[in-house]
Amino acid sequence: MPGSWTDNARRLLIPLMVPLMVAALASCGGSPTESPTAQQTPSSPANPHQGGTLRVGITSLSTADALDPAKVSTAGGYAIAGQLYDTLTEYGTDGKVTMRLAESVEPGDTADKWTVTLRDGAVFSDGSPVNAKAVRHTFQRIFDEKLPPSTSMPYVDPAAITVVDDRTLTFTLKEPTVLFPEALTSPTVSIVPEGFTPAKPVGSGPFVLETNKPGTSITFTANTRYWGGKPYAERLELISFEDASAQVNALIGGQIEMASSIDPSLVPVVKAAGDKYVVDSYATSGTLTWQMNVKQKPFNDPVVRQALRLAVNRKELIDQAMAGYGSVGNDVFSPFDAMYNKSLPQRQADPAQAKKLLQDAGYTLPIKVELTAAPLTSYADRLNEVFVRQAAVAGFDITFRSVDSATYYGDGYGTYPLSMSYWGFLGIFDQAAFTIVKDAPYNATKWQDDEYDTLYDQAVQTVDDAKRADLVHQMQQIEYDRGAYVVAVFLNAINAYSTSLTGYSTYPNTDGGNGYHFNTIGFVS
Amino acid sequence: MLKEKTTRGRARTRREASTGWPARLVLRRLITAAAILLVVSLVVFFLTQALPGDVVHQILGQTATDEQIARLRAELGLDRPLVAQYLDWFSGILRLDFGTSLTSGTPVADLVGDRMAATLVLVAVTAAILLPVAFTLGTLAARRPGGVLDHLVSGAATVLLSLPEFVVGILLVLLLATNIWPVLPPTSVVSGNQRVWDDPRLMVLPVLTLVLTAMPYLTESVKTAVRDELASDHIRWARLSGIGERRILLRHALPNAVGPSLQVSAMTLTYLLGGTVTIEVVFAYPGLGSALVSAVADRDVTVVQGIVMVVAALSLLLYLLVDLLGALAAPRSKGRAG
Amino acid sequence: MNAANSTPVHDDRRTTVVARMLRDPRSVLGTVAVVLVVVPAVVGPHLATRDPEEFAGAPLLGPAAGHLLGTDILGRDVLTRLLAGGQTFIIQGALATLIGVTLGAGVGIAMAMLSRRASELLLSVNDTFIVIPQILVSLLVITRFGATPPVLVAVVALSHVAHTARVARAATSHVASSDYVLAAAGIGLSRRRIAAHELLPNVLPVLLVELGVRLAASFVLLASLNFLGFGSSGLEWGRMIEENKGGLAVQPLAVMAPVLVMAVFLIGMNLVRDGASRALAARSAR
Amino acid sequence: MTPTADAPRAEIRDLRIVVRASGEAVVPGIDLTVEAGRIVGLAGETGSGKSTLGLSLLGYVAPGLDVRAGTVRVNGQPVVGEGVQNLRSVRGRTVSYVPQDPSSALNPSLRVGDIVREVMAAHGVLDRGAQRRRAQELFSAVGLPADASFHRRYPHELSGGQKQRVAIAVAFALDPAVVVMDEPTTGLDVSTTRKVVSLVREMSARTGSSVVFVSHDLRLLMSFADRILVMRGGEIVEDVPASRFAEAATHPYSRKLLASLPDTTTLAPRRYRRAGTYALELAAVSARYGKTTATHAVSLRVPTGECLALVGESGSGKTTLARCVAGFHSDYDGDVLVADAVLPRAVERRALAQRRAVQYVFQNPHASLNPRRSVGDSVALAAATLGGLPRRQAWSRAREMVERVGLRADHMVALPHELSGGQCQRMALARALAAQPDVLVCDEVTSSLDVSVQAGIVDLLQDLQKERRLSMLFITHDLTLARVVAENTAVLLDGTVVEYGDSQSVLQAPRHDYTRRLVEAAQATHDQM
Repeated sequence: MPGSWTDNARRLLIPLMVPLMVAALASCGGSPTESPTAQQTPSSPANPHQGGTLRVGITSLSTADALDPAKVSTAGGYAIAGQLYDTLTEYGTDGKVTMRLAESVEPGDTADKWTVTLRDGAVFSDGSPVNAKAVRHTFQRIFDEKLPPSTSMPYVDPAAITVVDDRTLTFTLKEPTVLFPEALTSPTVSIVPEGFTPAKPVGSGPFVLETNKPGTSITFTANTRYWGGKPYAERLELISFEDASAQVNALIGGQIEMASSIDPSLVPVVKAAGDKYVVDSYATSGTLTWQMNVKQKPFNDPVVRQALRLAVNRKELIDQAMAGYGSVGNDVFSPFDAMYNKSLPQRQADPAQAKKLLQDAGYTLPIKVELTAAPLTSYADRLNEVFVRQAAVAGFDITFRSVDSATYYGDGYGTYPLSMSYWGFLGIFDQAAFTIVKDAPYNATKWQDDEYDTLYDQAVQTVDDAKRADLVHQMQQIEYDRGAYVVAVFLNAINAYSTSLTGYSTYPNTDGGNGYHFNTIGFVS
Repeated sequence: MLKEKTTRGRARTRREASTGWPARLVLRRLITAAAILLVVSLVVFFLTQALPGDVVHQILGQTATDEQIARLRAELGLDRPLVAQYLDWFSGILRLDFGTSLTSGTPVADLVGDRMAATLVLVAVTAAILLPVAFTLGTLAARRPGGVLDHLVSGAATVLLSLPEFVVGILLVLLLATNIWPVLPPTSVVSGNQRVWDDPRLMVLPVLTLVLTAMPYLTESVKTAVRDELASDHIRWARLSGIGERRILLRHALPNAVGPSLQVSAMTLTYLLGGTVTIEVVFAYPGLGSALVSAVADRDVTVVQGIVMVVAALSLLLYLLVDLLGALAAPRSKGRAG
Repeated sequence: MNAANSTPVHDDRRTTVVARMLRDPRSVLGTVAVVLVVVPAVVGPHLATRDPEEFAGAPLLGPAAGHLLGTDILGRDVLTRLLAGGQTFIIQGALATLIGVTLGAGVGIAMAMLSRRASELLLSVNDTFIVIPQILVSLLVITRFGATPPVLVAVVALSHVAHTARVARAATSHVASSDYVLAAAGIGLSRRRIAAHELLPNVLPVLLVELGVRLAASFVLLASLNFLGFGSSGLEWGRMIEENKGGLAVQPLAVMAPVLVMAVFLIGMNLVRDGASRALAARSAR
Repeated sequence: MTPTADAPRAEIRDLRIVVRASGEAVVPGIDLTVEAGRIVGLAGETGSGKSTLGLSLLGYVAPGLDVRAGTVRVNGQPVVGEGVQNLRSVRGRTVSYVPQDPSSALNPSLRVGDIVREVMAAHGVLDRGAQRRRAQELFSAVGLPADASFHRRYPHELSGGQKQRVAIAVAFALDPAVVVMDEPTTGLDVSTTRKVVSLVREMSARTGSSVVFVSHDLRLLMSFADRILVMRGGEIVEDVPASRFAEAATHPYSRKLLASLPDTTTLAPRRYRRAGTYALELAAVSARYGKTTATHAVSLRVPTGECLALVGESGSGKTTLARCVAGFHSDYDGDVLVADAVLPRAVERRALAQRRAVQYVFQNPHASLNPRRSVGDSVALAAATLGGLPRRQAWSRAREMVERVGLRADHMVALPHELSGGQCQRMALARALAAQPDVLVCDEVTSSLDVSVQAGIVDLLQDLQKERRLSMLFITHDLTLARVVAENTAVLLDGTVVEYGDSQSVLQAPRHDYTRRLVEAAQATHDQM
């Protein structure tokens, strides 16, 4: 499946990164002790120079990309917002929350009172300062106009935001949420000045808008007033490619300097084209996960779910469908979270055992199931094909139905017995809040487990790291034992660059090439 | 049989009636075209409505809450009855207002304008190369049926006819842009406000691909038409009257062969107008076809409608033009045109 | 009464169209090409020693002992898949072409036979389909009903109807005004029988040419739909081309093998069709 | 060699033309000399080689044929054989050609003025203005309107006769030494034919050009040629002055041709009439083509067992009337009655019995038989559908009919193109008879046939009429023929019946001017004999 009308589905997942739940502030330090896959990021050898036009090919621009950050719901919109606007916090190069416009985000005595202190000297592109009033206005605008973040941050009370001084303001939340700083990483809560209108998109991001051709290309010029220092590139162009091959061809033909998120099978194509290009691949927490709907046959039976998980050969999925560019998953999310349960034994493919489980449970094989999926990435179909084939060995007869995203999210949504989703780039709690706990809004598995929910409720209130880690390990053990997701693979971010560029890095908890941080990339002199 | 009944008297009335023929023909055809466009808009509107999922699901995706869905529906006016939506859209069309894109909120005309221009330029440049080359090759091949050129044209036609456009495109990229002999840009991406025709190099590969894929059928058609014409009685008589071969070809045979060949040309160009999607994807060419496919995927009905109306209108115009040209080249066809 | 006594020339008629084609080297060459493609496509799946879905190595490997034509994007054996994927593709393409051309011919012949008013109305309806971008109709239908083989066949068939109808109408109008069609009405044949027995056989040569062009178009459209992500998920050549097109620079065989086989088949079919046209023409030539 | 006035304009020496594939001789070896200013008639039936010989004067042989030996010189210049230089400069200028069917030979996309100028331009003669003046001269010489608006017309806007005049103008445009005319009057009616041949005479006299006039119409040649050559099997079997042909022709084939000319002196219409009944009646039939009216309230009656001839020029509306009767043309006012019952207008609306009652025989026999169906099948089909016979009986009925029209049963497996024109016409007749019709409509059934074949068909029709008490509507442009076959004759002019009555009296005492002219034209031809 090529191209990006098929990627339409993918861009819709971005709002899932709108974080809302409790966060452990204390967990800011440390990186995952074990990377799921060997990193092969070449470090940037030379210092970037100022100047030049940086052309980036992405496969996700669409006419639905909003310029109003609060309305961003697409991958392209996310990429654009990252240039024009800035958030209070973000996921850094280690995958942890770091500060951006905020100098600090501190809880009070309880997790329902937060004090945000702004960085000194940040200004919007029109020269007005990024001050406490602007931040308050940003939130009030969202709630007054009932913009989408208002429903994803129900704990924020816009009336209870107090401007203390120019750089300080306090939030009194409706309920305690220690994940508040993480929620602020979402581009939908980018800070905008008073009097903001998307027709004149003024923000405090590294770039300012030059021209926008919706769905085709968007051009920016460097924001000379950017608080983080003027971006290296004078101009930035994001160019849309419907076809993954065309994107790589454009790189080889010198029409772009960077191809963001290329298809793994195209890596050899870039490599074959000579030494003027580098492929930068790093592991991320992103995944294409299969969702077993426990309200539907046959996955209402935990044995069947267990059997399907056993049927999957994760290594083979990565080797065959992703050309080796990925890391093995263990049916639990968020490998970059410090509390990720590394003691769980890696599940190995054992189709014979899976078959035996099913037969012992009295099933007549094969079990017929329909797998419904939109082509979420250029290689999602390939993963599904290999998956179907592996499952067949264990006694599943899976029919793979590929539909476009509008169909996928249409009337049938929620009724598919087996489906696929693009998830990740989140911490364990975020992921749980979105997709696992009781009443999680986006839980396509409909799976619900009281024990798990109790553990979650405890963990989210537990300040002590070690204690909370223990609770989280128990949560993941439950997911591992009887959950309804098949988290078999984690995706690599694969970006191809011209060797004329330098300054790129890893952003394991952020989608998009270089986490859409194009201001740090510049031309080698 | 009918032609034998042409008496002097009838010939005269027919001739007199025919003095006003271009205007009448054009008028009649325009009325038919308007009716066809109306049907096209109805068919496309309701077919698009029949698709599973809608634009609101597409915009909001799985994060949508019922309230958001309802609000966006109302905002976009999708909560009104279908007929009202259609009539609203249609009354806009009558004022040449194509409405606004449901996904982006920008006027369809703005969104589609640039892409239409890009497609028109692509088709026009392709036609400017395709038509003369196909007509020349076809005519030359027709002069010697069974000759080397005849076989070459047929052979090349069969091979090219069986290659999907995108395969030709990809092969050309490999050959001329990336791997073998990289002299041309592999894609047609443009920066900022640049138009794709500002840098003619960007158009070479897409045009070449289209010319190569559209050539076989057209050349074959021209060849057949000219060959049949060259075998006709009046050409034999012209030869027996000592008229030179070149003159026979250009003045006696071609004008008669042009009519049917133009029909095929119009068919080909119509196909290119709405059917260059795969080429646009291969070359990241910013044209109408890929916009159409995206709009269908997004269920952006107004954009789908806008593009289809433009393509259909252009196609109808093309057919009208071709019929007029054909009638001018071979006057007998005007007798049949009615 | 010398005219009545001379014996009609029979030699032409006694030899069948097939026999005539067998004497034509181009037809024979075409038949050989078609057989070379069709026989492996039919027999291939039964001869293959391995499952076409089985992995033979890493993705996009070049030719080697275990995989003579290399591996595809998932690391499956290209040769095995080539053998397995022909049948469906050829059947889909051929079926779609037959249905499309038959329908188009029916509509076209009907248009030529109906009264002027009805004919013009039908022509306008037909033109409506010509000016709606073909790809749009295909996408709408496939999105609505799913990319199952029957839907694909229907979509591809549908894409042929309008154009074939135009061609058939032109050819039929030519024939329909001839005396023998009037004569057939005069001896009491029904419209349907006139269409089937008087018009159709005489429009056939034109339809044969159309059939050849449309067959190629069917294959190309099937492959193109795959390219746009609207193809079937089953194993067939069109899908092989689409799946592996990204790796063309490193493993060209994965794409070019199905493309070439398809081309050989179409070239063969065209030669056969040309031969059939010539044989038919010779049969009714003066 | 400088041609003088007396030197032969064209000389053919020992010309041998063969079929390339088989080596079979089409023209085994012929000598022919055409003197200056003479009109040479070349007669013979289809396939006799007369066209091949005529065309050789232009250095042309049809594809598939080869010149194996001999020379052809026109004005001393070789066009076939040794020393042929540039044929193009000879063709159209030294020797020119008038084609058989002007409607397909005139380029439909050129204005007639341009068609005439083309040949001048091709030979670089005169400047544009002079060409235009010359074209005007030629047009008036051939009796076409000389006004500028006529020059701007397209061929489809002319009548058949006008088209032929244009072709003649082109042929004489450059005062050629020899003009070859290849059956130029086929398909033209008798008065037009008359005009054309006198024009040819006149043009020949005016320019001094010799004319080689190829025709199967012996009587026509006898009426205006200087010399008549009869060809058979590629050889010239007779070469005598036209004026003495009737007496001097000695070859048996020539005699046979002479004998098969309709004998216009024996005028004995046979009457089989049952008093008071009419097999066919036309009541005030006004046929239209869109807004044009082709016939004006024509009323005619065909008594049972009799024959009515409908005579007129092409375009007079006679074929249209015939088609109204058969239901092939349904856009008419008035009624067509068979056996006193009004027929529905369109043939599709007619009941099988009504279709059976009226059968139609077409002008062009090849075009009226499905080219992809064996002729026997076509005949049997009629027997099956209209006779309601099962397959086997239908075939035996068909065989019976085929044998009755003078063909053998083994002809039935042939496809139309494998039969000659006359054989096809017999098959078409057999098909009509297989339906056992009450009324037979014959539309110019003999006009596209060779003269000897014509006579056979006419005889057959007369026999059938006698034997089966057939009522017939016989459409023809040939008055002589009308007199032979029909009891009554109606003369049609521009869609109106101008004369209607007993054939004998119509011909002997024509009342209308037009009829008189027709009779005179026929008479003139006859007198030449």
